[in-house]
Amino acid sequence: MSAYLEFSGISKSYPGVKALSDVSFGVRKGAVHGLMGENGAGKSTLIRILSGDAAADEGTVRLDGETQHYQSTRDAFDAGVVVIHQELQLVPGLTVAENLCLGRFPATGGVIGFSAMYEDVRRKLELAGISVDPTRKVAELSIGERQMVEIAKAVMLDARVIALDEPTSSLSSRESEILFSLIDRLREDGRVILYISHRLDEVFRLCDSLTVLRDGRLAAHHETIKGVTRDQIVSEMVGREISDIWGWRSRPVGAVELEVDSVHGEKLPVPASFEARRGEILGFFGLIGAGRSELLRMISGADPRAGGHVRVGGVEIASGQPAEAIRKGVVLCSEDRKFDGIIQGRSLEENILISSRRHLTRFGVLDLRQEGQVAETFLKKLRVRTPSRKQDIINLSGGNQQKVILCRWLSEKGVRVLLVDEPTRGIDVGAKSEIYDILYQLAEEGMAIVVISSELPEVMGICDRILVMCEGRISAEIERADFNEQSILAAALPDEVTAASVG
Amino acid sequence: DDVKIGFLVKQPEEPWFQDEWKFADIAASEKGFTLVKIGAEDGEKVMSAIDNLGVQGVQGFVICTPDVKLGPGIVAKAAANGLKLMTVDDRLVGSDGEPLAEVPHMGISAVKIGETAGEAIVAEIKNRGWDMSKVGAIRVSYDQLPTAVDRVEGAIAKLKEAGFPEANIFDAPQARTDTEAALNAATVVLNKNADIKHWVAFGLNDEAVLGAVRAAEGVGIGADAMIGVGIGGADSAINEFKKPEPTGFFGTVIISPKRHGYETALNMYDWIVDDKEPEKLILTSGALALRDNYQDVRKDLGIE
Amino acid sequence: MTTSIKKLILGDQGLLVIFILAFALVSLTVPNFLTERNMLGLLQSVVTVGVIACTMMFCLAARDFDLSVGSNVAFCGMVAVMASNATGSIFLGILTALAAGALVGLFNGVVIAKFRINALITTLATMQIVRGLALISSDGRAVGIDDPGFYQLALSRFLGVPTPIWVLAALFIVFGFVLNRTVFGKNTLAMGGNPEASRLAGVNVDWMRIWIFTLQGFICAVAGILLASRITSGQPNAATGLELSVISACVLGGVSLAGGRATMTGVIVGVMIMGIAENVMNLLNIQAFYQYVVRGFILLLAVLLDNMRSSAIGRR
Amino acid sequence: MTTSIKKLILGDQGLLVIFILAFALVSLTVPNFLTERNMLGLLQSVVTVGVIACTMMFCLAARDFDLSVGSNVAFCGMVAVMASNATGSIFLGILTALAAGALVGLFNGVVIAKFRINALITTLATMQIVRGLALISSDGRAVGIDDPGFYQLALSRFLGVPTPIWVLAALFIVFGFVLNRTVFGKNTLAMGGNPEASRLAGVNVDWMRIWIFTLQGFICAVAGILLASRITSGQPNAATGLELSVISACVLGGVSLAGGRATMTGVIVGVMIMGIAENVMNLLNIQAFYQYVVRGFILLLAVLLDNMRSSAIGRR
Ligand SMILES: Nc1ncnc2c1ncn2[C@@H]1O[C@H](COP(=O)(O)OP(=O)(O)OP(=O)(O)O)[C@@H](O)[C@H]1O
Ligand SMILES: Nc1ncnc2c1ncn2[C@@H]1O[C@H](COP(=O)(O)OP(=O)(O)OP(=O)(O)O)[C@@H](O)[C@H]1O
Ligand SMILES: O[C@@H]1[C@@H](O)[C@@H](O)CO[C@H]1O
Ligand SMILES: [Mg+2]
Ligand SMILES: [Mg+2]
Repeated sequence: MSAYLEFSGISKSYPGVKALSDVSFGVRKGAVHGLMGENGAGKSTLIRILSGDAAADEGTVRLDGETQHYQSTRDAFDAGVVVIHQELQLVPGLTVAENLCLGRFPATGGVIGFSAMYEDVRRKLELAGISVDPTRKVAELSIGERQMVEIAKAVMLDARVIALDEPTSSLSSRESEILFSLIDRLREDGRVILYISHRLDEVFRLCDSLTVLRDGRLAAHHETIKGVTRDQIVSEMVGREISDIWGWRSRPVGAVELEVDSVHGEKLPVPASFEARRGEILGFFGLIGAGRSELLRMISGADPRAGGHVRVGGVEIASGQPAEAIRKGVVLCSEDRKFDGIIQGRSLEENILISSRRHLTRFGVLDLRQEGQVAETFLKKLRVRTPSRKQDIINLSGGNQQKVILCRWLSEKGVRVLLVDEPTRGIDVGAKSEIYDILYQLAEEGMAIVVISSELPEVMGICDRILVMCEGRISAEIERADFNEQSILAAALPDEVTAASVG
Repeated sequence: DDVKIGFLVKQPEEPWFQDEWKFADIAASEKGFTLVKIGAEDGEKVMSAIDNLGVQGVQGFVICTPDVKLGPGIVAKAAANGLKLMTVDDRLVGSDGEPLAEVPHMGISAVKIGETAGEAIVAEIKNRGWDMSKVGAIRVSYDQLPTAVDRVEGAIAKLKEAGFPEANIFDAPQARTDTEAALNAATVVLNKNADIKHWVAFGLNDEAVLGAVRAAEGVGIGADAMIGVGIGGADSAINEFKKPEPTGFFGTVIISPKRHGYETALNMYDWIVDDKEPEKLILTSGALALRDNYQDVRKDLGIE
Repeated sequence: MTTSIKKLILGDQGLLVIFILAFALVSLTVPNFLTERNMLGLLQSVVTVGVIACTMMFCLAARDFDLSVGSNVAFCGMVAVMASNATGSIFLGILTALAAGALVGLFNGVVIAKFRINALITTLATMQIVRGLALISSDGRAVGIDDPGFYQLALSRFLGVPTPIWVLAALFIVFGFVLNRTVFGKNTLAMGGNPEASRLAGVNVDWMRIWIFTLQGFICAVAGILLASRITSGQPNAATGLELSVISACVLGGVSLAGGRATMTGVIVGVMIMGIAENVMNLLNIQAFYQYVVRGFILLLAVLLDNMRSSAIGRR
Repeated sequence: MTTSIKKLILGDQGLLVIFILAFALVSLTVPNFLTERNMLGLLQSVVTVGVIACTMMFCLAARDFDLSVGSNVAFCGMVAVMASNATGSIFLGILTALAAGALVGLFNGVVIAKFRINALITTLATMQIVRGLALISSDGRAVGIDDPGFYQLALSRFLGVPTPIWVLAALFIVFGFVLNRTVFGKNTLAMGGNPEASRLAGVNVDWMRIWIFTLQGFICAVAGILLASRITSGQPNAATGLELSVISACVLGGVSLAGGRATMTGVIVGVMIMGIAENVMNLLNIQAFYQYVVRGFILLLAVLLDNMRSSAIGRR
């Protein structure tokens, strides 16, 4: 069968970066086509060109043999292309249904038919198995629910080509499954689906064919995924072999470093207590909404707590402000890089040094030379793909932004407890194993590390101990020796769900 | 019995109007009526203010309007609220530009005030024995205010009459009506004509002329080479006269807020209580005050 | 009982409730306030601010800013009068003024949307340009109206209520509807809430901005015509500083300067609070200089109350 | 050759280059422009705007807004004069004024940071309150200075250049340094870029805002003292509308109203462009009403040129 969607000779440059050079490949109807590659390889850029959001310097996009000349995203939409972008693109003040219909409200003479709109959206969401109330405002939704709304855009519209850019990066396995069955249905329906992900499992679960990009070039194209191995894809992506991605190694665990005692707050009414030791990597697992982020946010001072104590090395963090926590050695790398992480309009260097520069100053005056060195060191260490440390962070690819935020906290001195919430969200396999390695090194140096992850293999792969949360409580504590997928999941699922799935 | 009189002014922040209100208040306490003072900076505020007076049960009001062309509107509004109407300072005109003669008015024509300033300048030029053809004149202007135009035009008319060459009159448009704006505008004029050694300055009010005087000082033109004559005679001017050394601020044309404030309020009171309609037109005059006689002038005008 | 009162005050309509309470308080304590005459006077005094707040609401909701409204009102008033005088037809005069206002708005919109110049700078520039044009065309002096019929626009009454108040009410209803029930309104809110997402969803952001500014200009003309009729002349200096009054009425009414948030009731309440403050201060004969101070504190108080309310909502 | 010129104009320092070109052009074509006297006059005329632009730059960079600067300048000028007269000591007078200015700023900062009231509304309120205080304290009148030594602040010269210009230059250097080379500056820019992320990174956002506004108030006092000395009196009506001039100078100089972007050179250029435009229009004897129009177009042109430049950079 010939390709329905065809890229031919696509090139695109940004100042100092060749994002794509001469990329050509095609995708059949009724196929889910995987698009993989390291952070900054050019995946999102390709999708943006497909959606009319960016113009290629050279090359063409063809749909059903027809060359497309988009002037805007609207044109692409009219040609039957819908893109779910890597960063959430929702309007917080509008309702779910309004967001889903934005740009194409059902209206007569400019007046919106609300009841018809809500009815239609409700029906389509139900069909797709997405349980979000269409009348709720997006501002009230959790990040996972927002991601589902974003995905719902694909089913709302009768698109011929649907491209999804890392749709599962903030979904748990349960919600991911909903998405997968949705995609299966779309495939049967004969749509063209372009699927970007850094999670190999998903790619094998979903994709019929696969393209790998490296440094903006086509590194490999597989007409069928049958017979392709994980190792093969990884080496096509990163240009080398990665034998054991987790690379866990045992290390001595020391005294208690972080004591969390009956911490509770508005979003997490049940008091939570736990300890983390020096040299330990403690994992938190749970479903979306289990309250893991809320707990760590209260510990780090990001959110106010209503009560309870947090002690680091025996010293109490009293004010509950991030500034105090940081100065006492507790830092949090939060899950939402767009709102809580990156500082738009400022350089990578400034994004990295915002907190740690206080160790380099004299009477509040900066030492620019040292700052430059620190920034360079960490940018290199995490292999951030950028023309210069002076680059505005907004111009980086999603995964590279995530790395820069990690640099921010790795460059901080005197950290005793490192809290990381979904640290590898949107990060490629190669970089993941490097990040894990850094975490092991820090732990070996005596740091206590707390990791939240919604990827079960990840928590199981890198942690020494796992705390499972369910509906706002810590429901289980499991040592590495006892790690077992079944028991962890059972502790994460609310009782009624467990009963149902067992039965 | 319960007499209430309104007094609306266009620029309540200006000392002039503060004084008018102050003297009207004196009349109010003498006669025992209530004075309602409202600042109304533009046409819309005037209309609302008149409605507001009506609501408060005022019987009549005195107004210095932000624009004389509001005439017909004000007359209609006053009638609609059943209020007696008098104007002060600025006389209302109709859509044809002719004064509304039926509205009692007390004031002084802006052109006349300007002429008095101009005359004072001419006299002092002669007194100092300057050669008119070598003197520069700074016209500190704020042309969006019609009164301001009339005043400076009055001064210019007198200068020209005395043979002052028109080519030596330079425009210094101020961006706002404060001293700093006048200062900046006048500085440019002085720098553009660095060869002129003797200067005179006039403008809308004391603040404007002060700006020109400060500008001259800034480029080394002192009291002996500058004749600035302001209009108003409020504290800005008096402060200059009080300085230990004379400055280029030579004099000011004092217009009396006492008569304008006290008498108008009184006339309105008589009109309301005794049904004694005021004279249709009372013109007061401005008096030139200089550094050494300003106290006497103020006494004569009854404002000391 | 107390909880239900709390609910009412802190609820969605809390600003309205606070306003009604304040209104009741003022009515009881300030003599002459709650009379038919004063109410009509009050309403007339907020016509200009209220009319323009309707479209400023859209402008702010879309994360834009318009400083040129004051100048435009003055300019359109001048045009209405001068064109009426020149053509001898009030109808033609009004038409010309509406076109002139819309044109100024269109200019703003095109410059902002197409040349991507900051809205603050653009409208600060047109504010000056348009004021300059108004002054030039009239030589800085007010222009009287030949045909007294023009006054009827503001003087005529329907059911005892002056026409301008009806116009204001009609605009409140129309723009309230447009904001909540039409594609135009929703797109405006979406643009302000997340411009990038709206663009990607295919909202023609440039066109929307051009339309919003053009509409704003058109509505300035409506206000300018009513004002000229009310003050029976076109005045080049009219309505200076209007932009700040309108913007603060909107912000007071809960419109977010960061875009994406606006309600018509909020704006109406904002406009009324400002009008009542002015009205009451004059009724109470508060001295001019103290009026500044009082006005400042009322602004602060109103926003503070509203903030307490919305943070209470957030906490629920 | 041409490419290197292009590079220069479109480079990082492009705004500066455009400015230098424009300056050269004006020097060559406008008689009397490039004279020592006119240059000094020009510089003195931008002192007030320039001084305040220094801290307004921080305010805008942190995504805030200060409308109260004009009133505060007038108020502090009044305080300086009245306190000097009362105590008989110029030094004490100046000290009191600086304290008063900083206090007004502190009030703004605390209300905005701690009560979380919108900066626009807060400073619009203090703008009125402070103007009211200035008027009340002086009964609306200009207040003369008893001790002529006070005039020396503005009249004295060093190396032939009046003191206020030195003050301005010093502030440009100090605040340029603070913005680029200190934690305070970097934190300000970070807060403007993403306040929540900055807070989570340990920046005490509330304190920063309070400091920025206090500093702004303090600098208003500096400007107010210089102004009072320059016009030899305290005037309660001084500096009305100053806020918009300062903000537009900043925006012209590339400071983003959305926060996070500011450079000192940009602001200096912005201030100078506005000053030169005024100066040249008066040198060329452009009629007052036309000055409005010209001023508007210069604003538009300057931003347009800068925009073309930055979009050209984007396109490379
Ligand atoms: N499906 C849901 N229904 C209602 N509220 C939800 C839901 N999901 C999340 N929330 C709200 O969000 C809060 C936690 O959400 P969040 O997704 O951040 O939890 P989490 O355990 O940190 O998961 P993750 O690590 O994926 O972020 C909950 O306390 C709840 O208030
Ligand atoms: N607007 C821009 N300006 C400058 N550089 C850009 C811009 N957008 C993308 N780039 C660069 O183009 C390259 C490709 O980015 P892209 O977002 O396509 O990567 P990606 O493959 O999606 O990576 P990730 O897995 O991290 O999302 C990156 O080096 C990025 O820095
Ligand atoms: O406007 C002026 C005012 O300033 C005062 O001088 C009295 O006359 C008015 O016309
Ligand atoms: Mg990407
Ligand atoms: Mg979370």
